[in-house]
Amino acid sequence: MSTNVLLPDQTTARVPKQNYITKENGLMSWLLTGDHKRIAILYLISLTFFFFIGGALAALIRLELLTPQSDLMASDTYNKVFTMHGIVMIFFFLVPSVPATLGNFLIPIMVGARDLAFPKINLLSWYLYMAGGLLALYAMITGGVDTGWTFTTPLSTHYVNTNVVTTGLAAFIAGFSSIFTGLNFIVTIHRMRAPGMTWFKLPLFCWANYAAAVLMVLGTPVVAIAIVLVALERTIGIGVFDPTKGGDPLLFQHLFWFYSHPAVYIMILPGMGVVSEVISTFARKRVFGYSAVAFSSVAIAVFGFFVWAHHMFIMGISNYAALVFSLLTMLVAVPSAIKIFNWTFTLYKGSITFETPMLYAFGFMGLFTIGGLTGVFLGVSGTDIHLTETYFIVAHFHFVMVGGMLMAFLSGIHFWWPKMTGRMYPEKLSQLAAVVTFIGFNFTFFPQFLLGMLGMPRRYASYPPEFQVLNVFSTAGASILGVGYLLPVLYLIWSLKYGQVAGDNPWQATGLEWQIQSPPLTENFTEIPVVTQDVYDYEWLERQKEHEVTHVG
Amino acid sequence: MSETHATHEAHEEHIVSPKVYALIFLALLVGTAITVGASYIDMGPWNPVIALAIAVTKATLVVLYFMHVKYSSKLMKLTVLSGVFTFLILVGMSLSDYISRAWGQW
Amino acid sequence: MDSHATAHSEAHEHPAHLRHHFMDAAQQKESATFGMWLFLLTEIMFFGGLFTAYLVYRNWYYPAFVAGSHTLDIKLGMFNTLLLITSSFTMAMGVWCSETRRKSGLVWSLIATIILGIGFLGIKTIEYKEKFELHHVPGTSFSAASFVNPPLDAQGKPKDTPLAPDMAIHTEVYFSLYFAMTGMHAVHMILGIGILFALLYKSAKGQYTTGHNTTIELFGLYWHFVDIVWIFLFPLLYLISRH
Amino acid sequence: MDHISPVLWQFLVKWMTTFAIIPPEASTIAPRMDALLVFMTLVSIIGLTIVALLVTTFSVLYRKDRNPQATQIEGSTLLEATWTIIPLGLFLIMFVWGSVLYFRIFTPPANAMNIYVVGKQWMWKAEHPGGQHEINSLHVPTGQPVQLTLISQDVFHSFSIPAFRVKREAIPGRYTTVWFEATKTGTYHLFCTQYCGTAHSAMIGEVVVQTPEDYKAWLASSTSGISLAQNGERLFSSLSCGACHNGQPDARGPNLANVYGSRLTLTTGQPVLVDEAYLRQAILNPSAHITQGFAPIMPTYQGQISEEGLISLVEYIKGLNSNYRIQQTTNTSDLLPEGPDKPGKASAAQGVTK
Repeated sequence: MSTNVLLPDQTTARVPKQNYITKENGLMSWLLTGDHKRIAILYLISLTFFFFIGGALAALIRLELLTPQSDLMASDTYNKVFTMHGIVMIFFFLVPSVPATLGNFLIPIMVGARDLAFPKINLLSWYLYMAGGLLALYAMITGGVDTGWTFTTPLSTHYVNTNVVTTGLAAFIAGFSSIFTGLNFIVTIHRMRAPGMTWFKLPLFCWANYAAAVLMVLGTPVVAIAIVLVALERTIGIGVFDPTKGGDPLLFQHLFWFYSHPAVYIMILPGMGVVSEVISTFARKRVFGYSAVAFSSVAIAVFGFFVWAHHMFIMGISNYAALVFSLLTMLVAVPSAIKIFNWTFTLYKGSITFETPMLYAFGFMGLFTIGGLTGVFLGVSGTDIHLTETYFIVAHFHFVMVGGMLMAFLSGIHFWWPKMTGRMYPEKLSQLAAVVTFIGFNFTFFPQFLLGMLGMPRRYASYPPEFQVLNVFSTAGASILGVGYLLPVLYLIWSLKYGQVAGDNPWQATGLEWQIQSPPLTENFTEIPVVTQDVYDYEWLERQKEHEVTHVG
Repeated sequence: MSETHATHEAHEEHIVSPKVYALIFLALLVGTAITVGASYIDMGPWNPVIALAIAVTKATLVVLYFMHVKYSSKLMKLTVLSGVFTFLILVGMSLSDYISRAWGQW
Repeated sequence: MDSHATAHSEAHEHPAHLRHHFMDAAQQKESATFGMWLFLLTEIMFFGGLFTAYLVYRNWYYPAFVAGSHTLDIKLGMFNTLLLITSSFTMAMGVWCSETRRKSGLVWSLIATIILGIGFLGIKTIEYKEKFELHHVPGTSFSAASFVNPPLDAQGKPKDTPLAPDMAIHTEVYFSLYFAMTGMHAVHMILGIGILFALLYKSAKGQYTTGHNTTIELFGLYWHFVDIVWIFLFPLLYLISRH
Repeated sequence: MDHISPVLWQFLVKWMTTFAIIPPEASTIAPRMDALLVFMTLVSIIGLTIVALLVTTFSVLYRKDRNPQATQIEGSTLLEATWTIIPLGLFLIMFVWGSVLYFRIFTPPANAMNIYVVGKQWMWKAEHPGGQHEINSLHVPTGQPVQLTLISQDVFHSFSIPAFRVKREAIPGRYTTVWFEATKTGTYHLFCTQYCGTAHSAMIGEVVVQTPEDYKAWLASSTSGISLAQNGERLFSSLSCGACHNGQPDARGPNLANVYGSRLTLTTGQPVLVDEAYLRQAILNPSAHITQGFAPIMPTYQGQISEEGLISLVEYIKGLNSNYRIQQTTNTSDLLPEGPDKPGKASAAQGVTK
């Protein structure tokens, strides 16, 4: 099969001596850096660390569910394990995943700037992230927390005896980290674009991250105050959510989901941005309906704020409110459908190659479509009654978050790996990993849809024996999935030293980031570019190449 | 080129004179006095409405003059408005549940 | 809508305060102000959660909110409002002084702002102390007794309409919100005063009056925002049904 | 779906239950829920197939080997409008269908028999009107609409019966309701689906659906000797409710006979419908629920009555249809337990309250 990759002659090619990695040496030069690319690397390393902690917890969950009895762990331990799995994966992996690594690395370069608007705040956000993450781990080691990641009152305020306040504080701190990241992105995209870089010349990755950043900035503080009130209720006993004092526990749910529903868009939107870039590059074609895809990101962000109460359909909100929130939920499903079809038609009359990032992107499209469509099952208030709080919902959000977001993340990591490190990953091995991940994923989570249909409740340490067959399938799949996730870590580290030299533009992509050396210089551009070409302008790229050839020739 | 020119104008340091500040300060003082005064008059359901209307007016004055939004770019104005908008979504959509709970047996 | 990026950097010398990744000082300043505003949006939403809770419970437990509100000293509240508005004014004057490069004016404005801010917190402390003495602080020591049997005034008449016990216990919700809202506001004030001291120190050394006054302006935005929060808190907490 | 071809539908359901794709259908709601689920699944599969087919076809047709040069296309407003409007239309159909179902599940019919369910960490306690209590199990008859009135004593719980396709959260401090009409006898799962702490996964039980005759027999065999209303009557007396609510013209409290199901006006001028939730609130927070024309003198009973006691009182007041009964209660401080209420009588009493 032919490929799109164009590498320099390996006998003579070298990774440029001058780049952001070699600029300075020593640990302090990393820990005190203001360089968005170095901060992205810091994030990448720490995110991977937290991902594998969350993954280990997931493995424990799946092992426990291998048998109907709670025999591997007591239900108490199991509760702590799934709570920490949720908290680590959501607050310390999914929310920051693409924005904090790829976004940090690429957004300034994509808009043609030397750095994000506020480098120090960017660094601060990493420190906050680490502080939050380590605090959460500390809470886990010193007794854990068993409220579920949703901190539902009055369970979290009065009925558990675990480290709720510490974990809440960890989530609070991590929240500020994500606020600062979002704030930085918005200002950078508004204010730091290179001459000629108009809004409609921005790569879709920027649009998607911009939309996610808006959600981060406007949503996160609401969950912050909700957590503060929970902490105050636990420590000094104020009575805002306490039903015995006249408070309404549902109010906590309102405040919590006001952030936590948009949070799923914070998690998925940047992934959609990655997929737009990857599909365009490997189809060698402009994204079909660029502005529709761009605006659908914004639409998801805006509508995302109107739908939170669909998490509470059976929790005692008024039926009329359920009606309204259900209708609005249907509306937010449409932009996602638009994106899927636009990506599909980007392939039409393209010139498609199937490198690893593209395989992951295909995986994303398939799994996200399933995840999105099953989301409609839960957004329709009637079917929600049967399916909510069961394994159906677990399967649904894992299809979106793991099948969607993690696929997109891996796609993006592979796609920009040559840019970040100057070296290629091993292609065949990584294609294998992509396929293994896809198969393992479906094995793990598809049975959970059936379990949910049958009514198996989530967060159960033990379950009726008739559900065992499907649970065994799921656990077996999880072990395949584990291999799929471990492989990239190994070969990506290997490639740091032994990978082929990538050159500036191995994929022959059009983004500004591909027109500079890899790895980039600390200041990104020797001279701020003046953007004349259109976005995803492959003809312009061809002309550039011809121009270079005639120049050299 | 006109675009460039427009942005340059936005960057022109607009220094608000102390006179304007003093005027706004006075208005805020008067506003406070009216709020307190109005709270002693029985206007039924209009009391909180009046109090909030005055508070909104005072806040708007602070935002426009003390915080220079009146002299800032369109982007800043939109930013402030989007913040207020999201705030209203939070309050309004939450209250929609609480208000409609009282309608029926649900 | 926004064409800033086309503003090209011409050949001009870079002042010391211009960070390398900005094209010119104007871009840097615009970015900083915009960033500060975005931060203030997060603050709006942060307090937004509290305001939502307030509105819900005010509708549910109106008599308890009235009674709770009546225990607050309207004079102290109003005086505090005046202090805060004045401090906003002095802060605005500070910004003006730094724009027009008046060093001593800036220093004195900051000092005035600090004094007014501390004055506000002092009065708040007096109010909090009274709440402690009356057992109106939510938690284990809370007692709604004074709402069921209001203290008598000089004529031997109850100072306020007595509440039924079941409604009286809901005053705890009012005071929970009172302490959460004013407490969060006070935390913002304390942080602000801390920063003010740092700014005072630096401006006494001559910074911010050399043409680069972004820091002062940004802090001004923050301080005015804290003022705005109080502008809403005052009528909502102190002035419920005072007639 | 089940309206179009009952035979086909039965075949489909049989197939799906045999292969354990759906739980057994044991209530009148279940086929309606499944019809919508099948419709949505079909739409989803078709949508997914379209996307998958297109991606595969394009990948084959336009792979680089076959098509070395891409043709640049801006987009197509017409196409984009198509895949905006068609999904939107489908989603709206699902929304309307789903909402109808939602309102049906959460709107109990007037003739439903009421069973109270109290959730606490970590068990379900069901209280039948006749005074039968059960823990972690629920006996219901077929062919009779059953309304569950749920409340929690501590944290959120969720009462889920997959075979009936109904689920409702039990909330601390407030009644919620759900209803079903069982159609098939058998034993089905009962789950708590809202995470509620350590032994969440042990908060399961069974729903036993019996024929009306078997159910009657079960009621008779598991009676505690005193019905909910009788227990409520005892409480009414021991709490001296009758001192004010005595039904006399000069009574200090409003007359409670036939109050259930009526519309009252409060002193605030607000009209209210007297239902279980209102009665419960009026006992716990009387001052906010003063009927027009009465003084706010009723003390609160918060902390003095358990949720079970409240249920009994509510059930007693619901059944009150004459002042004579109250006066009897007031006069006799020490009540002789009567024979167990027959279920038929209990449900008849509910009908009378209108």
